[in-house]
Formats: sequence, structure tokens, C-alpha cells
Amino acid sequence: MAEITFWLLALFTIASAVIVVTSRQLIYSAVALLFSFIGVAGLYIYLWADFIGVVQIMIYIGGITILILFGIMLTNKITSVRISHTSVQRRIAAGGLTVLLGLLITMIIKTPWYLVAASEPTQTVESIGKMLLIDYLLPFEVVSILLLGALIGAATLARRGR
Amino acid sequence: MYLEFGTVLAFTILGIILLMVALWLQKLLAPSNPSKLKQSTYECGEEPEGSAWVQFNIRFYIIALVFLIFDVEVVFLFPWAVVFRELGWLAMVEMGIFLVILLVGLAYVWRKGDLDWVKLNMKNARGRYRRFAEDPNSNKNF
Amino acid sequence: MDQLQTYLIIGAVLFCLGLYGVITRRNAIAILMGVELILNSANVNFVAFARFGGMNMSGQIFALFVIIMAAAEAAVALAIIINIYHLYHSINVDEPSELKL
Amino acid sequence: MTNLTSLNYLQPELILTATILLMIVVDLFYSAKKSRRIGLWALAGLVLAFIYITVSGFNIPTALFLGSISSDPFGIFFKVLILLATIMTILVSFSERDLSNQRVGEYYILLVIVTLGLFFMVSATDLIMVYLSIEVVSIMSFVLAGYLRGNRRSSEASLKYVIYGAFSSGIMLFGLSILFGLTGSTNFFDIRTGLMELQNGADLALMLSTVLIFAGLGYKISAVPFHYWTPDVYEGAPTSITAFLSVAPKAAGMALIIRFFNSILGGEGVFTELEWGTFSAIPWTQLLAVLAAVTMTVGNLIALRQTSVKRMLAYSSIAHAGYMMMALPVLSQQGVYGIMIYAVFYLLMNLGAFYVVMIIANATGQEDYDQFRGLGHKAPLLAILMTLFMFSLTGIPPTAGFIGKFYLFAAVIKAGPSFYWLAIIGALNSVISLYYYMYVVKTMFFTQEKTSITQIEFKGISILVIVLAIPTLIFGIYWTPIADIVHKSLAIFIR
Repeated sequence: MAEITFWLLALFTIASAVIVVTSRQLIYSAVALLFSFIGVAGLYIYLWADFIGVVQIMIYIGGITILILFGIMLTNKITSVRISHTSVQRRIAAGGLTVLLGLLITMIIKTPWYLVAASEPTQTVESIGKMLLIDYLLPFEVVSILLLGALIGAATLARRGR
Repeated sequence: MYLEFGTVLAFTILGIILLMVALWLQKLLAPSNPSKLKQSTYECGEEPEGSAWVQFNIRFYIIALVFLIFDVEVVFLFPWAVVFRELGWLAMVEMGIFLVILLVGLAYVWRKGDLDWVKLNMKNARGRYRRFAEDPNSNKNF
Repeated sequence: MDQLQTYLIIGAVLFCLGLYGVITRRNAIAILMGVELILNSANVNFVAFARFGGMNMSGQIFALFVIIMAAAEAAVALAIIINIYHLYHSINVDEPSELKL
Repeated sequence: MTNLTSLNYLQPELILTATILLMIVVDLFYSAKKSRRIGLWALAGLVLAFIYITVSGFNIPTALFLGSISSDPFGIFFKVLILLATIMTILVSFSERDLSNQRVGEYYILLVIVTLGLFFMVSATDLIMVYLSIEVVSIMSFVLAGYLRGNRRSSEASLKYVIYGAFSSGIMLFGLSILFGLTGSTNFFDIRTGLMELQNGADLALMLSTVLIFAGLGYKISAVPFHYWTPDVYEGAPTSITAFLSVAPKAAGMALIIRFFNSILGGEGVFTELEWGTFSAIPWTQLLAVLAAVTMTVGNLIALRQTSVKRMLAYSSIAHAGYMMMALPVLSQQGVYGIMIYAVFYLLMNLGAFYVVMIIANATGQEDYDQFRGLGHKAPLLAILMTLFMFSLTGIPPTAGFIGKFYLFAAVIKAGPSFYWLAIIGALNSVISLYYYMYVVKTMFFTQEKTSITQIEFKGISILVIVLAIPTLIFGIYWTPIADIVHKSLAIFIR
């Protein structure tokens, strides 16, 4: 049963990703992006990463998609709802990327990845918390500086007047 | 792990199916003969003009932005909350630094007036209301 | 579904789709969506390596930092895109070409 | 070393963080006109950090925060370089015309955050730290490039910068994920031991991940295939930011590349003869050499055809990145020594040239060659200083630029006959650059003044230009003090 839902989920993610890059209307791309984020969150659950799955839902789906929709609303004086964005030299890009995909897949199959047998799925929040506050303390503090800077930078740019 | 999230998945799918069934039934049973008048958007009986996609003010973007940044801050609080009792005071100090830095960000956004939903612009505001005096270089429509 | 290669292939496909989205699009927000797809594909790789590398959490921590960085980057990028919209009233990338080669 | 004891190695960064927080709080109480004072607070914090670093001097290389970053003379050398560049940028921004009519509090706050990001960039020894520090620097530079909100060129510059920046950091991240997958760890030295055990099994994966990672790092130093953003952003951004972007992130990017290639793909010893071949059949050295040659030639050739001096300087900074990259494939002791010495002189002459352009732009509003006509008669001191910078950028003897190039070429030639072709291309490029640098000198001295521009009043910037010109000349003649400092700071942390 889990096998079938996994393949459905993978198909769902890739299909919505294809819609994101090929759809004519920006709004459809944004909604398809939302679905691909949901699909990726499902993949995290299959990879026993429950906390990261929830974080993905909270931040990507709950925050970034909202911002992207805001961006679309604010920047298109939407007289015609059909905001088509023609793509350029699609065939060359598609050809080149299938070659790259082939190269990546041969790499994935051929390489001896770092594999260690894993026990069974456990709660990851605790080990993430410990690791965050001990092993990766410095990145944790640098992220707060990054967020502060992003907040100030984006607020100054988006603010009119004063 | 799969069991808990399996139920979550089951519930979402069930919800979607119920919704679809309701809509499908309505489409099946209800009579529908659309006419020009019925298709037009309903604006309390007045004649609708202009498009529904009206342009709205930019300060709502800033508020969404502030929401996102502090949503991210909350995400860091979860693992800390699970673990700080074991790690003792050092974890408290680390989280304290993280929160102070973002608190300064909140003070900045608050003081700069990005958070107030309605921006008052009074022609000649004096005394206590000087803050609301019309600032010269802000263009009115935004 | 308990094969590292399957997840890596999904990650590689998402990466190529994101790359395709960035290369062939002219609308700034569509390009930003392509970049989000690329970041997501890298995250799938990280979490997959964490799970099949004996549940070592550094992969998941890296994915966590990438998600948070993507939020900050999207916030700033969209602020800039909105800013340029007010000046040009369109956000097709090659329209504002006041800066010639 | 545990988190707590590592704190006392992190003083400069703590000072910078305290300055950032202090500046934000103080900025809340300043009105738009007084917001210029925030620059003074920023200056105070940076000078304090500078004094702290110079007083504490070099320490024995150690890893901090359980291997996240390392404190070693190599990092401290680049931190001092970055501090100098930022202090110069803040001093010059006080008299920049297009910044004067808007609120500048945030400009200084973001500049100090970029400096902090660059500090972590030069000392990171962990994949997460590398990625985060590059993102801090990139995101803040997006905003700084687009800081002049009303001005079309500045907003367009930041749009292009965002698109290239986000795209190349995404590609680099995918490369980092493959590298993480090969060894299961994010620390540079665990990765090296892991790769050693793999031997040649993972050639394709290693090659792909390094190419992808080099996409991100190449974007930072604007190496050729990833340089498209440079001219537009340099022309659109405020001149003080353009000067800063053409110096500080480039030097930090070089330091990061040296540390990354040396710690992960390098052999055992510190800069000892690196066996590139150990891990992959792909001839790394030739690949990097070709990239350096292409970067130099493209930068120089396009700079020939520019009409705006600022844009010419942008392309010339791509060419200088190519010169520095020339010593990368060599990656021997002399190679890194050449890069570090060249970075110092490059900072001096490039900032000087940009600030002269800024003086002219402040007086006349444009930055193309016509404004330089007849400068020799009208402002002889300025013209002489610009000529000194042009000589130094070309690498003509009595200037520091010549010494920098001398060390670079010596390192490349000493690396054996397989690199002779690279040295020849480098020499050819210097000859090409001679043409467009001397074109500026020619327009200043030998052409009649077309438009009668107003008298160029001497403001703060001119003092700065003189302060930059003196060492450019002195180090051209007597450069042993710099040579000793660079020699002492060659110790890099290797576990």
C-alpha cells in the first residue's frame, strides 16, 4: 500500500513541477508550485524526516507561496487575466537538459554513495534540536543575522515614501 | 511514522472527495440556464464596472513579509523547546541571542510604521499628530 | 521506495525542471519559481542522503537551513521585483534594457 | 574546540554584530536628514574591529565551534582586507551625490552585515557555513545594488543581480548536496578523508559536484561563464557599492576557493605540491587554467569597446579576477602567495580608480570618457592620480600593480612548462589592457575639453584618493613589509 502511494506522490510532484515550468499563465504556475511543495513535503515524510516535512509545509506552503502570490498580484495590473509569458528557444533548452538529466542519472546509478543501514523511523525533532544548539550553533546564529538583514533590506525596498 | 501521517493523508483525501461529491451533485441535480444578467458579478445590485483584480496597496506585502520572517523564527523555537531542559543554561543563552537579534528587527519594523494597517495622512498635522503629517515625497495612490 | 537511487532521480528531475524554468522564462517571478524548484531538488537530495546515510541529522539540518534561506531570498527578491514594476510597469526580464552591453 | 571556548576567538565578529544591533536601535530615533550619522556608528564599530584584529595579531590555526569555522592567519589576512574596503566605502559614501537625497541609515546597516558575511566566508570550513555566508553576502548585496529606489538603473541592476545570484546559488547548492552524499559529512576535513577512501570510484560524481559548486563560487568572483551580471550591476549600483563589490566579495571568493580546493581536493600538506590527480581522471589544472585564460581575455576584449569609464572598470575587474585565477591551478605556496599580494594591491588601485570616477560623476553627472577630456589642465592633481592608478592597473613598473603581477607570473612560470602558455596569454592580456587604460590617460591630457564642465570642487573623496594613491606608489618601490605580512599569513588550518 505504501509503495503505491509513494509512486503516486512522486508522480504528483513531478507533474506539478512540469506544470510550473510550462504553463502559460503565471497564476497556474504559482498554484502548481504550491502542489509541488506539498508533494516534496510528502517525500520528506517517506524519508522519515517528519520535522522537515512540517517545516516545509509551514514555511514553503504557508509563507513563500503566499509571498509569490502577493508578488503576482502586486506586479501585474491585471487587465487581461491571461498573463502569458512566451518561452524562448524551448527546444534547445529542453534538449540540453535531457542530456544533463541523463548524465545525472548515470552518475546516481554508478556512484558508491555513503550508505549505512538505518534502524526504524524515529522522532527527529529532538536530535535536530540537540544538533542545532551544539554542533551547528554558529550557522544557527548566522541565520538570525541573515533574517534580520533580509527583513530590513526587503522592508526598505518595498516601502514607499518616508 | 507512516501510520500517523497515513491518517493525515487519508483525512485530506477524504475531505477533497467530500467536497468534490457535493459540487458534482449540485452540478448534476440543479437546473442551469445561464443568462447575461445572471453571469455578471453581483455588486449589491449596482452595475459592476472595472475588473475584479484591483490593485492593492504595497504595505500589505510588507506585512506578509514580516509574517514570513517571524514564522521562520517560530520554526527554530520548536526544536529548542523540546531540548532546552537537557542542555541547561547554554541553550537558553543561545536562544536568547537569536531572539534578541530578531526582536531588534521587530522594533525596527514597528518604529518605521510598516506594521500599521491604515496609514493616516493628514494635510496639516500639528503637535501630537505631527507623525501623521503628509510626507512630501510619498505618491498618493500607493 | 526504500532505494536511495529513486529519491536521487526524483531530485535530479526536479533540478532539471527548475533549470528549464529559469532558462526559458522571461517573467522575473517565473524565474524565481524555477529557482525555488532547484532549491527543493537539492533539499530532496539532502534529506535522502540523511535517511540512507544512517539517519545522520546533518543532512536534515542542512535542508532546514536551505528552507529558511529560501524564505529570506524570496522575500528580498520579490521586494526588488515589486520595486522594478513601479518603474517599468512590466517585469519581463529583457524589457528594462537601459543598461546596454 | 567547544562552543564556549571558541567564543574568545570570535571577538571581531561579536564586535560587528554589536555594531549592527546598535546601529538599528540608534537609526530608529534619527530623522531622514540625520540618518547620515549612522555611518559614523558603523565606522566606529569597524575601526574597533580593525584595531582588535591588528592588536591580537596572528594566532596558531585552530578550528572553532566544532569545526564550523577556523581561525588562522590566512583568514585574518583577508578579514583585514575586507575591513579596509568597507571603511573606505563608508568614508566615500558620505560625499556621494545620489545617496544624499534619501534615508541612508539602512545602507550602512546592510553594509556592516555584508562585512560580517564576508568574515564568515573567508573562515568557513563547513559546507553549511560556506553556503550561509555566501547567501548573507549575496542577499544583502542585492538590496545594496538596488538601494537607489527611484533610479531606474539601480533597480534594474538589482533585478539582474537577484536573478543571477539566486540561480547560481541554487546550482551551487545542488553541487554541495552531491558532495555531502559522497561522504555523509559537512565538515571539509571529514569530506577529504571520506573522498580519500573512495579512491577513484566516484569520479563522475566528484567532477559534476565540483563543476556545479564552481558555478556558485565563479559567480562570486565573476569568472567568465558566470560574469554576465557584473557589468550591468556595476553600472547600475551606486558607485561606492560598485567599488566595494568589485573588491571585497571578489577577494573573499578567492579565499573561499583556495580554502575549499585545498582542504577538500588537496593532498596532505599545507599547500605542498597538490596531487590533483588523486581523485579524478579529469585534468583539473588544465580546466582551471583555461577558465582563467578565458576570463582574462573576455574581460579585456569587452573593456576595449566601452564608452563609460565605470563600465570599463567593471570589465577590467573581470580581467583582474582572471589574473588572480591564473595562479589558482598552480595552487602551490607561491601561487597562493601571489594571489594574496595581488589582492592587496588590487584593492588599493581599483578603489582609487573608482573614487576618481566618482569625483567626476559628482561634478558632471555622467561617467563616460568625454567627462575626462582636458582634465589634465583643469584638475592636474586628479589627473595625475588617475594616471598612477591606470599605470598600476596595467602593471607598469614603478607601481604596486607591477609587483602584484610580477608575483603572479613568477608563480605560474615556476609551476613548470605546462603553464607557459598561460603566462604568455596573461602577458598578452596585460598588453591589451594597456590600450584602454592609456586611452583614459590620453583623453585626460591630450584632448581638448569638449564641454566646459564646472570646476571640480575637492571634497572628502579626494583625500581618500590620495590616501589610496600613496601606498600604490610606495609599494611599487618598497614592498617588503607587505611581503612579510603575506608570508606570515600563509598558514591555513588543516586538520
